[in-house]
Amino acid sequence: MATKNQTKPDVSGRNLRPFYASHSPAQLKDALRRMHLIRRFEEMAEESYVRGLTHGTMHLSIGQEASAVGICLDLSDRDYITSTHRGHGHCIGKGAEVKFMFAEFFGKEEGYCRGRGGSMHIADPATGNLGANGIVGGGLPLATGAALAIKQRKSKDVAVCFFGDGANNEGAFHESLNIAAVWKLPVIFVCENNQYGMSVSTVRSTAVKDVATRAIAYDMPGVAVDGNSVADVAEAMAAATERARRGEGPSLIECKTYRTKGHSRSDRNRYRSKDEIEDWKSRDPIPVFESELLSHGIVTQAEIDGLRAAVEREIQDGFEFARGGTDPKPESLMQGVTTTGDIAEGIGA
Amino acid sequence: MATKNQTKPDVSGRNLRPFYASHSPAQLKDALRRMHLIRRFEEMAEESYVRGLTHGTMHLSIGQEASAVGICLDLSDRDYITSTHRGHGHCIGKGAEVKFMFAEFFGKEEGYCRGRGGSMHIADPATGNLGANGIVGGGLPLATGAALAIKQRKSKDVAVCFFGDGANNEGAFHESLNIAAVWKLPVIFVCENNQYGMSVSTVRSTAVKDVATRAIAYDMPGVAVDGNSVADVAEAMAAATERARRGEGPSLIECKTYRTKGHSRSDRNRYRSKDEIEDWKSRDPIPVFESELLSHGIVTQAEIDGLRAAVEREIQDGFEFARGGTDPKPESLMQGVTTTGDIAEGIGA
Amino acid sequence: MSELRELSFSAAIHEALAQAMEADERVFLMGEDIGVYGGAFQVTGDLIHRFGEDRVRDTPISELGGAGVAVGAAVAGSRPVYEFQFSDFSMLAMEQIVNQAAKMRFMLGGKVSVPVVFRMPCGSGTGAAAQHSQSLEAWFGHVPGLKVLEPSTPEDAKGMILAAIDDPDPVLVFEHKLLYKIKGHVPADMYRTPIGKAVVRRKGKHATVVAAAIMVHKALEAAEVLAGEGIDIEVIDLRSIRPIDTATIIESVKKTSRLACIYEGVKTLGIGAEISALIAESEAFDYLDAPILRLGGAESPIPYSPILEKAAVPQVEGIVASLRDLVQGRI
Amino acid sequence: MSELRELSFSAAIHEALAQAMEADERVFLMGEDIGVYGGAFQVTGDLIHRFGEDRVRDTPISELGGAGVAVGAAVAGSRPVYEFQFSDFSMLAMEQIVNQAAKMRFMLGGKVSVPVVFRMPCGSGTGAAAQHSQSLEAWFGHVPGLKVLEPSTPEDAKGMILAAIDDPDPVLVFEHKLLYKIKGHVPADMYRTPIGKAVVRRKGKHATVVAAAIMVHKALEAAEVLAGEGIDIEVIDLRSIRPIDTATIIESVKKTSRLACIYEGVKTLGIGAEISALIAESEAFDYLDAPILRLGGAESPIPYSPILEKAAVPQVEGIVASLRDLVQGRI
Ligand SMILES: Cc1ncc(C[n+]2csc(CCOP(=O)(O)OP(=O)(O)O)c2C)c(N)n1
Ligand SMILES: Cc1ncc(C[n+]2csc(CCOP(=O)(O)OP(=O)(O)O)c2C)c(N)n1
Ligand SMILES: [Mg+2]
Ligand SMILES: [Mg+2]
Repeated sequence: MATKNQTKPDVSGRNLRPFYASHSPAQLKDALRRMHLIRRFEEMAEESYVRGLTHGTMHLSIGQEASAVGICLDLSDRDYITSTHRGHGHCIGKGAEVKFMFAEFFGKEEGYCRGRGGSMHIADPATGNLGANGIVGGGLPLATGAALAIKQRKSKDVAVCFFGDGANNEGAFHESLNIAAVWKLPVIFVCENNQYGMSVSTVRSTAVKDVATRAIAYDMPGVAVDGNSVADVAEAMAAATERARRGEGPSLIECKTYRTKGHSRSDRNRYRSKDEIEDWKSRDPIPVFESELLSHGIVTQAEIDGLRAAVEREIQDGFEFARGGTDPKPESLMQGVTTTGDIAEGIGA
Repeated sequence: MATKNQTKPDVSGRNLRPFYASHSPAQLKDALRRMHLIRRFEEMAEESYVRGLTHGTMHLSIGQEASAVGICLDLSDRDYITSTHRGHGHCIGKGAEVKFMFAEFFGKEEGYCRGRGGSMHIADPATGNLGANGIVGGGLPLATGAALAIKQRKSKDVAVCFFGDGANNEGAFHESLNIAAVWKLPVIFVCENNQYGMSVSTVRSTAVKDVATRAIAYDMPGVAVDGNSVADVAEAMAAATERARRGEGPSLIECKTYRTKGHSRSDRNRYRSKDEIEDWKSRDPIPVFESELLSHGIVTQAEIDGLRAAVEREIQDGFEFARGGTDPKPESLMQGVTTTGDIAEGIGA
Repeated sequence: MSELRELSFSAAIHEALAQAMEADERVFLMGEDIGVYGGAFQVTGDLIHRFGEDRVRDTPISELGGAGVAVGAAVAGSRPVYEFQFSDFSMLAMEQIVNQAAKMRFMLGGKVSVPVVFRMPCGSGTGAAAQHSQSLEAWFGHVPGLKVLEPSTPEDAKGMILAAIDDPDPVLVFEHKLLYKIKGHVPADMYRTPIGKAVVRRKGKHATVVAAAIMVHKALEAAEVLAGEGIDIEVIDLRSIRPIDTATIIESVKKTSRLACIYEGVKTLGIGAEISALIAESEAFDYLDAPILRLGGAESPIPYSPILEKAAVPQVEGIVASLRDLVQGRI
Repeated sequence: MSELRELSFSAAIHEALAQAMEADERVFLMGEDIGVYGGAFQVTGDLIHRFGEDRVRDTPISELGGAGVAVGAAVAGSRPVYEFQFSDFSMLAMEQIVNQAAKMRFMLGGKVSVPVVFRMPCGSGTGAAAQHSQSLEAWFGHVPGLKVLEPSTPEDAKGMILAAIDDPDPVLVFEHKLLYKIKGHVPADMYRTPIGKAVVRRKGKHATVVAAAIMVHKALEAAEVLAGEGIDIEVIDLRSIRPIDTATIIESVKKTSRLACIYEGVKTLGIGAEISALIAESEAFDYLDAPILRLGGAESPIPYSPILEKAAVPQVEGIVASLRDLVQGRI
């Protein structure tokens, strides 16, 4: 797997792996900060459900933060991502502000989608995030199309498509990867394999052990990495991004990970064992990352504590901001249905 | 590739390959007869267009007879096939009578579909032929479902799905092969790779060289064979059928072949060269098969001539039968829309 | 005894599926998470434990393939009941439902039948937003070869599922998600609700309301309110979207001379358009004393915000006001 | 000079595509066999030679992916025109057209627009049978967020394609296959036909006919025949299925007091149902002197047999007879 091969010794003189060698302490701390921000955002989101502040459903990615952050870390606002129903991590990873995400949860005008989308559709075009998606696999053709637009305007940006193991059995997966490969589009397909599509394990749904194996069917590179290791994910992503920016086409990255929470609010966890959940919890990506950073002397415990405190403030402030948001007026229902309607109402595209 | 390993010497003492060793001279002659019948049927069908006897469009499989016959040869009427828009060969290979096929072409009540379906929908449920299909890839889930029904009734039959190289880029291909593999269904996916999906070559449409490679994505056996050799096709089919009847699940067979005629009536052949067409014509499956049969002393030239004469009579009689068929009455339009309607009209299911 | 039986709408469907599977071993279920999970709306529930994995099949997330496999199995002699987790996802399977299942019998000259059932959880009100809240019955009502049902009561839910499974043609049953929890009388035996028959849920003389699924309940609520004002509304539960029971509606309109169609699907080209057109071209036209009122879903996707979501579909207050205007000649 | 220009319907679309691509390099074409093959109906023709493979993209046979790639490219700043080889195949892409393209702007709070165009060759009459002959415009007319056009003349075909490409929202243009060869006047400049405006093709006083695409021509033929009998029919070309120009229809019906809707799509829940309902709920209701007539496609798939195929859609003789009955009060 090709990667930036800068290496430099850490405090104890050991050579650092490419991920640590190629990122500044500031970048690495920010990566950790984002992981905490995702974690706390989702814990708070869950709490607001319990407190009846939001309706509908929601899908938490607790335990999957490493793939969201590892993939998005080196992307710019001009690179696109398409996300999934389990998209809070991708959204924050790509640079969204939690206050506007909370506002969306609470169905407020201040929300990223003016309260029209909710958890399953949070998007932030300003940071290149084309949105979560309520349709499993729905983002696959969209990301491929965004990559085509990138290629057409001859820029060096990339499009990233997050999707789940369950989505890899949708026809959209096959058609999108084939088109991307035949047209050599700058798109990176990131499968977050958390072992289950809702209640169905990959063993029962998918004819191959590794989704990455399916890259062979499109003659594109496919790698399976430890999705709970930011370093593993980021290094695989670096290789895929370089390939895409060189104009050599798409790649498939499979991040093996796990959601420690249920699929959604209504999940009774009948399809998996406590032991399995505990086992994965013991490989929680956040402590794993922290201990690596500490052992390399890139960050101190004091810095971690400070960073967590800052995250906590951001969460609380964001939550309060959202609680105080504005409810949409029923008369505004038709806004955004078409541009014609909007222009008629004088709000424009 | 596993096959029946009976071998026996031919006239010149050479050991015969499994296909010849495992089939009686009568069976082999019938295979040749069917290939001639397909060829002549399509030549006659084309002629009837020129003479304005049929309307709509039609897709000829001239040059592809070996795969149709090689696949269907050892199937019983209880084994299912789903066919394609280019399905005349499959239909005859599975045992249909040309007179009812001509009648369907001419839109007559005597036709297999009472003139409702035409060339693109000819079916013959009585021989297990669930029908041609106007939708590329449309038969993939259907054959998979038929295989599920077979498994549910615990019989040893198989379902065969014919599809083209173009269809292998449809989402239905991916979803069907995955489901068939996960559920170990007795279905054999037969890709007739004639190098083009209409005007688009596999090089421009398909990210891999061999469609058979895609079997890896479903952990099923995949083989690419010379689709112009009945023996190659039939031996691959024997292995796949045995596997399916043993309950071990699906297989993918890719028959490399070529249509020497245009895609359909409107084709101007702008996308391929005369040389390419001539080159493939020089490997016409019918002469190839005949010379093998002759060299093995399985059939004499006189027998071939006799068999061709019989085919000619069958074609002429079938054509005349169809010309004299009955036109549907406009009042009968609603028949077959639903069983309720039919029962109301007293024709029943 | 069975007179006293009360079941929820979802329990009624569950009972229908269980009885059909008991009675005919060709009947089986397919869908996403219908096994140990019990279905997204807990309709299949424990059936996997009663009938096993072969007859309660969790499919991969592959709607086109899954629905198509059901169609193929039906043609080949099985009796599949395919559950779309949300009917919105049927868009991925339109090809197999409409190009294949609906047309196969006709295209093949009547030589095959396609006894497949599609269960279609539909409707808004759960905060699931634009891609999980649609009411698409009008699309399928436009397709010859399909039968389309929409129960409003637990009794009909059971009877329609059993009728659909018996039927040799492809049948879609739209189940409004907000109805799953309502309770009602459900006979214990294996009865069928006839396909293509509407039913008058409330007799009245001043206006006829035609509604389906949850809108039947809203219409009945509105009728109660109006009864207090001396306005007497007849409420027809359409029950079958294809075929439509025109006769029952014509008869009612001839009596009341006023017609309102109330439906949750998008107003334009929704089921109310067809009901209105059927009456406007019928002998009942001459009996009409007022324009034909349509209250349908807004011309927008379903929004997430509960305030906007409510505004996007007909609500009781609005229905009451509109019916009052209709009867008092203000429309 | 340009007054005298005559082009075929397909040449008019070809010209619109070429002019749009000349004017804006973001505009490009996608579809199956639209390159060297020139398109199944030879509409894109030589464009690949003029604009190259990057802007005239032959896609693999992957409608869901292809249409979805077009949607994604549109959101990201390109201007795709996706050709479905037959609109029947759009069933494979309903998810991307309806769940994604149509709803994205709304779901995202108006923060994006989706300027994608889908070209939809439709209709029967070519002997292509049930899976290649459908008229599905009513489905898309039921979907908020989409715009749906249906030209009947070469002039409108060009103007609608140009208007669709300019429009920031997803637009579907239904092109009836039997119209591709008809000829008519087509201005040379880059004009746009306004979206959402119907047009009166023939003035008359005894009855209003609303039709679209090929049915406009059949209606005009029928009107000619009836003119000989002193029956004077007004023919409105609907042109836009979503949004619908209700005002133009209401105005005409107020004048003629009689309405007939003629369409090729399946009658039940087809576009005529909506036209009828729009009038029956409007102020024009009080002006109606007769039931609203609907002549739509048969409640069957399109058969292969030419005899049956003819019987499955409205033909001139039948239209003449029905309109005569309508005007002479026999309906
Ligand atoms: C097309 C479609 N089918 C089914 C669903 C219902 N559904 C929502 S999430 C989900 C599981 C998806 O599994 P996976 O892709 O692995 O993502 P994960 O939930 O594990 O993150 C299902 C079945 C849907 N939203 N869209
Ligand atoms: C879903 C769908 N897309 C497109 C078409 C139009 N079409 C008919 S045949 C064909 C080419 C199919 O290629 P292939 O699968 O290789 O079969 P072949 O024609 O080569 O036998 C196309 C594009 C169709 N009938 N159905
Ligand atoms: Mg998963
Ligand atoms: Mg081919």
